[in-house]
Amino acid sequence: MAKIPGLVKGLGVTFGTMVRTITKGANTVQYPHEKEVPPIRSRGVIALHQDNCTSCMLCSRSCPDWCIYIEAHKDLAPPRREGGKVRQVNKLDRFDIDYALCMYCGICVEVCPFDALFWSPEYEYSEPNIADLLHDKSKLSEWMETVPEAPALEVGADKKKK
Amino acid sequence: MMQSLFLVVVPYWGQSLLRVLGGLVAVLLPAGTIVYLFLFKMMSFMQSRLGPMEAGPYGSLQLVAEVGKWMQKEDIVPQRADKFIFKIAPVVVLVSTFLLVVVVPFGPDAYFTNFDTGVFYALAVSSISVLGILMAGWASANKYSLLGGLRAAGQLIAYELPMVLAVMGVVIQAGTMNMQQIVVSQNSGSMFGFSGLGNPFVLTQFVGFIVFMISIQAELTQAPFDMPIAESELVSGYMTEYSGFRFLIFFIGEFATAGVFAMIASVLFLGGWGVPFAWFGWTSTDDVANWMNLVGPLIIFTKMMLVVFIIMWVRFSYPRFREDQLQRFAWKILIPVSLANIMVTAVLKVAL
Amino acid sequence: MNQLSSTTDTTPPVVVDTARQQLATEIRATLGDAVLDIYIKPGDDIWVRVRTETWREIHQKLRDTLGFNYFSFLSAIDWMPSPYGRGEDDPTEPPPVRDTTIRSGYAGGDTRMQVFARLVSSERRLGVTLKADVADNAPSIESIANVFAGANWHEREAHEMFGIGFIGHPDLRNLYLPVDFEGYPLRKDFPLLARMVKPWPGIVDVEPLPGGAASDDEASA
Amino acid sequence: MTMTSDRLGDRQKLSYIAGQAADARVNLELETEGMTLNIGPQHPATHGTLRIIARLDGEQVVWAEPSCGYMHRGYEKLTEVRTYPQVTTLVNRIDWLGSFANEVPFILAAEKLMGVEAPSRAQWIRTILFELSRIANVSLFLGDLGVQLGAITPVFLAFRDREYVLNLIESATGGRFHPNFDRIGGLKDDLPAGFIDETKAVMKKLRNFCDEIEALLFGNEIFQSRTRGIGIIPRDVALQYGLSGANLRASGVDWDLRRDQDNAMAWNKINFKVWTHPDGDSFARCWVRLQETREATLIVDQLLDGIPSGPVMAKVPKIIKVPEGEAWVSTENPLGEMGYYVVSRGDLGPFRVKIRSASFNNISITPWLLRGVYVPDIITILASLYFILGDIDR
Repeated sequence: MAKIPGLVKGLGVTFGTMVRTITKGANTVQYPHEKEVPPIRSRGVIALHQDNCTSCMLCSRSCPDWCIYIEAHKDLAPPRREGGKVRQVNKLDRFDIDYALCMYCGICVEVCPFDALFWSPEYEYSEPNIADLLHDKSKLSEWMETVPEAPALEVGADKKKK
Repeated sequence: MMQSLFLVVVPYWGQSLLRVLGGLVAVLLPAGTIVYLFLFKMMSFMQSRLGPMEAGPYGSLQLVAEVGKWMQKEDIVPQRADKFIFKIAPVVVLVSTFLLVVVVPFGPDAYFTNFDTGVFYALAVSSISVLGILMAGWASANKYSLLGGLRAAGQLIAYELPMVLAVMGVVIQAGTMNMQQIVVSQNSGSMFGFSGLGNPFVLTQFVGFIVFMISIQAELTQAPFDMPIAESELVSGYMTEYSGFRFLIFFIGEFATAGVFAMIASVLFLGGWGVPFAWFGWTSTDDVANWMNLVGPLIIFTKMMLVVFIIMWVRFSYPRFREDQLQRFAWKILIPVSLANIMVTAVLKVAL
Repeated sequence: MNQLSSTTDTTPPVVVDTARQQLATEIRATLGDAVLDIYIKPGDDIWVRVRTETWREIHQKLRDTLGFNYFSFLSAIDWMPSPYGRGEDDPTEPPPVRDTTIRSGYAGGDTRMQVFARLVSSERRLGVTLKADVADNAPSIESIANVFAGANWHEREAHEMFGIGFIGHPDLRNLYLPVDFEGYPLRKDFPLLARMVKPWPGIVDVEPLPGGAASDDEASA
Repeated sequence: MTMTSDRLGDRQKLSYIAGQAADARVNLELETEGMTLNIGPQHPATHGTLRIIARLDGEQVVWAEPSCGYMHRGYEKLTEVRTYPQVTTLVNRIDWLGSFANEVPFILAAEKLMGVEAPSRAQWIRTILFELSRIANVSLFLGDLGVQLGAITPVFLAFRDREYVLNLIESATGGRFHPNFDRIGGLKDDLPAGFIDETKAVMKKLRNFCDEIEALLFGNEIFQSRTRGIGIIPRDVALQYGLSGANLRASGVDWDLRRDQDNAMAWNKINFKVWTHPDGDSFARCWVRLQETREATLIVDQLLDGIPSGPVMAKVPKIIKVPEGEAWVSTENPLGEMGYYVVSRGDLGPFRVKIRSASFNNISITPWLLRGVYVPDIITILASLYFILGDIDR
């Protein structure tokens, strides 16, 4: 059939989009009223599981932006089994992540040998004052409940040898 | 005609006051609805989004919010600008719109003035906005606005000629320059003996209609011809240095002119305020029923909305011409086509 | 300076890269004595180190005779290890001693800084990395901007980052850095201030048990 | 299609050159003294902060030169003080639109130095994510091309359909723009459940997005008159300046690193068409990129069908010390050929990384290209060369 001049076809596309938006609704989400749920693995904020942390400082050493500050002190802890030896363990005094510097690369979560750091897809923690972006360990522990279960893997993936 | 409108004698100064209020409503009301309906809503739907939804139900008060925003913004006058010319430039552009609306008939008796040379007057006045744009471009002492202003001057003058020639076809077919008579001749005429549809000039003068629409698109500096406000090159052309209330005047000016030009287009080509007289057995204006004075404005409003829909639809779909292509298109294509259209109409007019 | 060139080829040549061997012989034939050393990593790449004064001439020859018409990039390397390390040293302990021997890479090299460029032949889809030493005291080399027009910006960047002069370059202004920037940032002895200013949070500071090294028995609850 | 385009192209070129000559004569007779115009660094038409200093004579450019450095973050200095995992997070911020595609050449170079090869499933997933980031990058170009030439609608269509691709990348890697998913020896994790069917659906959406853009923009006579015959780059000048990617293929050079180079990726296991165009003008560059986007969706479909099963990470020690040596790896990134020349001294981080980014060479041709064009054509030519500022300034 005769080639429709490009100009007219262009009008057809915009008209078609308009009809589709009116009938089937727009692709945009009206943010404050409806919220889009981010995927499970989305790196929103880092959550800290305090009792796993032995303040080995691996995360703050491998952070490229130097934004994790840890202070701890040695302490004695009751033995695991009665009659066992009294253990000497590190107690966390301060565990801050400065989200103004953090670039969400995830090296700290990955490098932590004791599974103390987890990703949670939470993203609504912006602050009017930049200093409040320094989350201390109590705030980081609050994020723990928002950490989801790891998603099932695609078919053909190697089973995790956990 | 106005004095016996409400069965009370309205002194002369009252009439002109009514006319001023009528003019304001006739210009600002269409501008407001056009901005909301087309710029906010239709553009968003064409881009698969919903557009402003927060201010008022379905974003209806968005324009009020915008006007409020612009009002409270500080309107800056650049230090090296030519102060006086800079200040009155937007007013000149807006004035040309109000002058234009004066000549548009809204009903058998509802019109501001009834010039015998209405069309000639409209075309002459429409070129005042070029002066305003040039003044804005020159006075804001900014390279981008200078370039924008010069481009606007070149473009608007180049596209006035085809507009005038396109309208000549209509004037020849209607045999008069009086807008009221043009409306009457369109609605009372008949095509091939069938008078149910009247004789809208858009059918017989289709070429003239196309050329006129393209020239309007250029006069309003809309998308395929928005070289003067080329955002990707000249930031925003002659309007770059304007802010606050002055920018608001420019903004309203832009859309009010679109509305008024659409009204003129609907008068010249789509039969203005009238429906085909054959439906009611009228033959001329004086035996048209009185309620037509109220229904007329509504009809011309809907026809104007149809024409503005086409203008905006083209505006949101097309990329921009380059400066020399724009000029070449006007001089080499539009003007010869409209001249040919005039000749054909003249020959047919004499033959029939 | 020990060299890591082809003579000490540790990995046994399990696969013989015929295309690059043949290319190596062609280069030796066309460039003659300008070639100081050729190092081939089989199936990977070929490095050619040439004498500094023949730099522009060999580019001309490679482009015209051997058909290397695609200019990929040109830059420089400063082989001196950085005296500042990663800024992650514990201020309390004495500064660690760092090895400052200058060891050059493939196809050897005698000076601290080397200019290297990469040309690719668009027909044979084979690339070659060319290297040339640059004198330590007055680092400068001929510009190849008129052989490959693309090299213009690369040389300007190498000039402002390493301080290497390019003789015959049309306009050797700074590409990125402001006009009055002193120092050559990519040289290893240029400190990265961001790491100097802020103390490293990664230093382990776990205060010992209160009351010195408490023995097991006086376990406080 | 290309035949008719040539005849139109020639007439277009002749009229453009004649127009320029006429303007030059007019400017000469009027001896209008020139005007220096700064386009940028904050300017709607530049992807980031590129500033072009143009000396105008009337509407015609006498001399134009981009002045970059506003976005210079000093990547090569930063890589000297970082370990390999830290450099991978850094490196996907160079070309921030197709960000996974930046990590791949760097990781391949490190793997080549270590003599490690990722398992085949990891290679396939890497190629899938590589093509997804290409689609995300180039689909924005197709929309942005419209805005640069004045059409408002295409950019919204581009953002709408690109959102699906970004959600896919986020569901697999966790980050929309900065995935940081690539490790030496493989990937951080495997794909989440349901990824394959979701991607197939999104690819269908992307294909009709390409058709919409072709109808809305490329078929449009105004667009063709704005881009045909403008900014013509002959074949050997393109090679001399080291242009790469669609800019090179639009000048008639049939060269695609995915097909002509055997990297440790899955491109050689599927077949795809390499699109070229003889003209070498702005229209050709945009047209080649449009076809490549459509081709990328077909590639992803083939990859999804043939993905093998198995582990995603090879046997690699936790703390990686790359042995001494030098390696150069370059891949066909969305913007062109991006390569890393990694010199390693055998400790935790690289000794020197030379980042060869595509846009640096693509934009170094503009002083030659922009001589004598009209002002609006500067924007058209820059839009068709398609650069990302982070890529130029590094």
